[in-house]
Amino acid sequence: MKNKIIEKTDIRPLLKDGMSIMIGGFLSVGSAETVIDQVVASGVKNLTIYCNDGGLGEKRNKETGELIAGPKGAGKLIASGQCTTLYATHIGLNPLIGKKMNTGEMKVVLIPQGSFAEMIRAGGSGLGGIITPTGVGVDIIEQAEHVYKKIKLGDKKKKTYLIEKPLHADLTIIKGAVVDKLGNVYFNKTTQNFSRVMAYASDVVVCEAQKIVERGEIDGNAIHVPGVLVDYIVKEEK
Amino acid sequence: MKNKIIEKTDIRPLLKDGMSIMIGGFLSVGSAETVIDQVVASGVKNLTIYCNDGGLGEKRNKETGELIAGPKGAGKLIASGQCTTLYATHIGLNPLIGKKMNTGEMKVVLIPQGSFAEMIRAGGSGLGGIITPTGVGVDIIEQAEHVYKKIKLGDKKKKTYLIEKPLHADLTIIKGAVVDKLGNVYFNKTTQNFSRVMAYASDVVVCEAQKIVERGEIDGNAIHVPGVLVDYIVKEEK
Amino acid sequence: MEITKEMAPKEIIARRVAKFLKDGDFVNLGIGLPTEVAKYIPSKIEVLFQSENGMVGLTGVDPNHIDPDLTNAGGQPCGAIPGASFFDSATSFALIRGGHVDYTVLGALEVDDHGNLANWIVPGKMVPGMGGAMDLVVGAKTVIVAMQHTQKGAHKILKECTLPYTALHVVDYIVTEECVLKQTRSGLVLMEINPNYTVQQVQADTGATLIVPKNGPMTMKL
Amino acid sequence: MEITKEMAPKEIIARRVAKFLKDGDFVNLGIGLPTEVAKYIPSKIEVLFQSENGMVGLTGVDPNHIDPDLTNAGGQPCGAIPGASFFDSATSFALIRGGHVDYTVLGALEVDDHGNLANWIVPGKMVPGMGGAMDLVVGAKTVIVAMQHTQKGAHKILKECTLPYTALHVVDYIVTEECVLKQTRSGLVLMEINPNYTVQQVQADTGATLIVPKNGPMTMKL
Repeated sequence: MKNKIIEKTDIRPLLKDGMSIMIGGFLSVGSAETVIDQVVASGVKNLTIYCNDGGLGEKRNKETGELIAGPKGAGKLIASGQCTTLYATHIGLNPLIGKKMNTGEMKVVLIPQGSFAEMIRAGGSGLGGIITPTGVGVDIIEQAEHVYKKIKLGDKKKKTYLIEKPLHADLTIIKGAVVDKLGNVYFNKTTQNFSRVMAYASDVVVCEAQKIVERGEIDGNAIHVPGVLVDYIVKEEK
Repeated sequence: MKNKIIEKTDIRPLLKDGMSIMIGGFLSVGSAETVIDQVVASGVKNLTIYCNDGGLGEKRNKETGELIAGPKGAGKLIASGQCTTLYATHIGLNPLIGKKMNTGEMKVVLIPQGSFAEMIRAGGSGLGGIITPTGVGVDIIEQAEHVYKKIKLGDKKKKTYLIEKPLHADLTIIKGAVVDKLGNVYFNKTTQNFSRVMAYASDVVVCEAQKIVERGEIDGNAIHVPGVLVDYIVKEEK
Repeated sequence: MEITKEMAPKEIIARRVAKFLKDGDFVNLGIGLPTEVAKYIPSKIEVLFQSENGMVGLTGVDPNHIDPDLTNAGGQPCGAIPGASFFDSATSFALIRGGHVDYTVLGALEVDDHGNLANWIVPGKMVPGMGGAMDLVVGAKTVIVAMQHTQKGAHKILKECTLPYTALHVVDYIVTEECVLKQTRSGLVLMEINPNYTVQQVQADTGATLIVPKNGPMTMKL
Repeated sequence: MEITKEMAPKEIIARRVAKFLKDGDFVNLGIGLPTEVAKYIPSKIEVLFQSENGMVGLTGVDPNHIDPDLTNAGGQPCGAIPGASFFDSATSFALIRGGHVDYTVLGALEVDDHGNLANWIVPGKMVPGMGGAMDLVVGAKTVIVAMQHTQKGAHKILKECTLPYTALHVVDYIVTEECVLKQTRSGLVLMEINPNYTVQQVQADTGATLIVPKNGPMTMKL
């Protein structure tokens, strides 16, 4: 089978202005920093990003203003101005997003976290949408663009649900703790988060690997993402 | 925390006439034979069973009529006459089911396998149903009792889907290869099948264990069913 | 344990919420005050904590063993009990939305006597997003709002929420430093009262009319 | 490879279907004839087989190492390649319905020139159930029907299916011992023909009017 392992710069041809990218990680825990750095370096513009939280913003010393840490995860694409639309569940830990919303530089769509995970799963599973009780009675959600309609379902006591859209992107960028040469991915602890469902929900999947191993070295019962979903593997750089 | 490990006969008080039971396994691969034997021995009647296939029927030598192997998995409850309603995707390998359908002893509802898995997942995940393209244009499916309605969804090219019901039962019976004392379950190879989603979709979950280990002995990243879902553990008897 | 006059409101609240929890319960604690509840679980019982970013078996971080791959829903390093399990966000919310979580404990900006909750949009401030809160309150078996009774004297427990809702008809209990309220079909029942307050004081601090049991509320103990 | 007159119809079909597959393709083979396809994959390419009961990396069973926990979708013992992965039924059908499977190859009772498929109800016989077939044909990128051209002389490729449908507008190719048909908007195109048959013979064995390319069909090779 063709070799899936590529150099980090080899992802450049996959990137285009205006494309949509799903980025795994939860407050940047589990984000593919090496690959995201390449997206920044590529300079592609007008990106739509799907990410739980828009990553972390830069940290500065409150008194001296000195930079302690740069932005992380999807936060790098916020800081660079490349992300112009963000689908997320929480942006409170990256204040730059709120600022850019206010200036009109960015559009942000907030979705309840469970609905967001399920909508991505639906997009990757060929389902037409999700039917959730979450958000019923919440005007902002009921009127959101990601909601198809409100519906009553059930036999006896009809309950009200929202039908929400499946989500799908051009590219998914995730990071695994161990990745074998077939592309099978094993995540460590809470780094799994959105990466697992995102691997199903885009045309192309790039997986950054903390460690690359031979086929068969990961327990087949403990593979979180089957290799058939992963198109390219990039070794993490520390 | 209270001890979840019980004797096989201790499951008897959980059983009631007319109850619904989800049974893991795929053509009995991964079925909890020790626990199912107890359901047979209990003599509870009029059971509604959710199982991919209704298990296997008994095998007899075609010439001599001699019994080679008894029924397996849910097939035991078909043979005993305790199962009067079966939700399944395929019953071709247990001919007794067809016979009992013809005589009116059993009601059988056939559901596409992917829809069945997803409906069980929805029932266990608090979703109001599933939205699937599977079965559209198939009269028998469109008119089935498990379909709420046909719906068009989508932005540009509206696609037709079926909205199908979530499934939920009184009891789920599954079997794990390794189960720790907290109830965490690890399945081996193709024994995972429906057991994983069924663990979410009932009021009470009994897990048969091929091997019982201390907490922490299963890799936390490789736990297929979190122990919070498992109420009782029964050691498999060979 | 009796409530003393010196006890900080947050400690009263966290200790009282902890009393709800039984051995084997599966619980999600929101960020902030609710997190404090974990401190007060009696050692003879075991409660399993969920973290919506993908784990069962959350515990406090050991500062000598910080693992960058092991964080709570606030992105902060945490610990894991032996037998902790890890999973993806869809599975995490299958547990939450599917009714498998016994208690979710979270703060509120406003609650009303229909069980409605508003806790995600602070007026005039940037909207940080609802995170997992909307799913948590819709899905958990029992929803406990743990918060100080008033916001600098302003009512937070109201006849009708004025802020945008997080969810409708979801709150089961409200635990404050003044009392424990139980949501019923008829309205909020004053189940327990901090003995350092009178019923009149609690009612004055509340924007909804409380239902006082015939024999009066029980004394709130910790 | 040329088709010989001695070659069994099933071998012709299985070999021709195998020619569709490219290195790295992800494929689900139905029970029966489609399973035979795996035998004819050239050794220089690697195709990954899915089994809908929950695995990627299905291979033939090693009779000396039968594992009761490792079975195919027919419940029969099978093998697993190094790097095989196992998962639950919901995940399996997320792969299938989500369009991640490149080819699904399955048999049919009837197919028509609208791409409609009927393969689950045999008239007068007990209905065994659709299993995963309905999801497989709706979800796979390319659906290949692999079957003998006629059923004891009776047409199976029709203008309209007479049996209950498995799914509508899903079939992409039909591979028989006589020819390869491609479903287009205008109808079934006779892409390739077994040189031992004439176009007239194939048309006579077909219940739908075939579209014959201007320069005639190509010669079917294996």
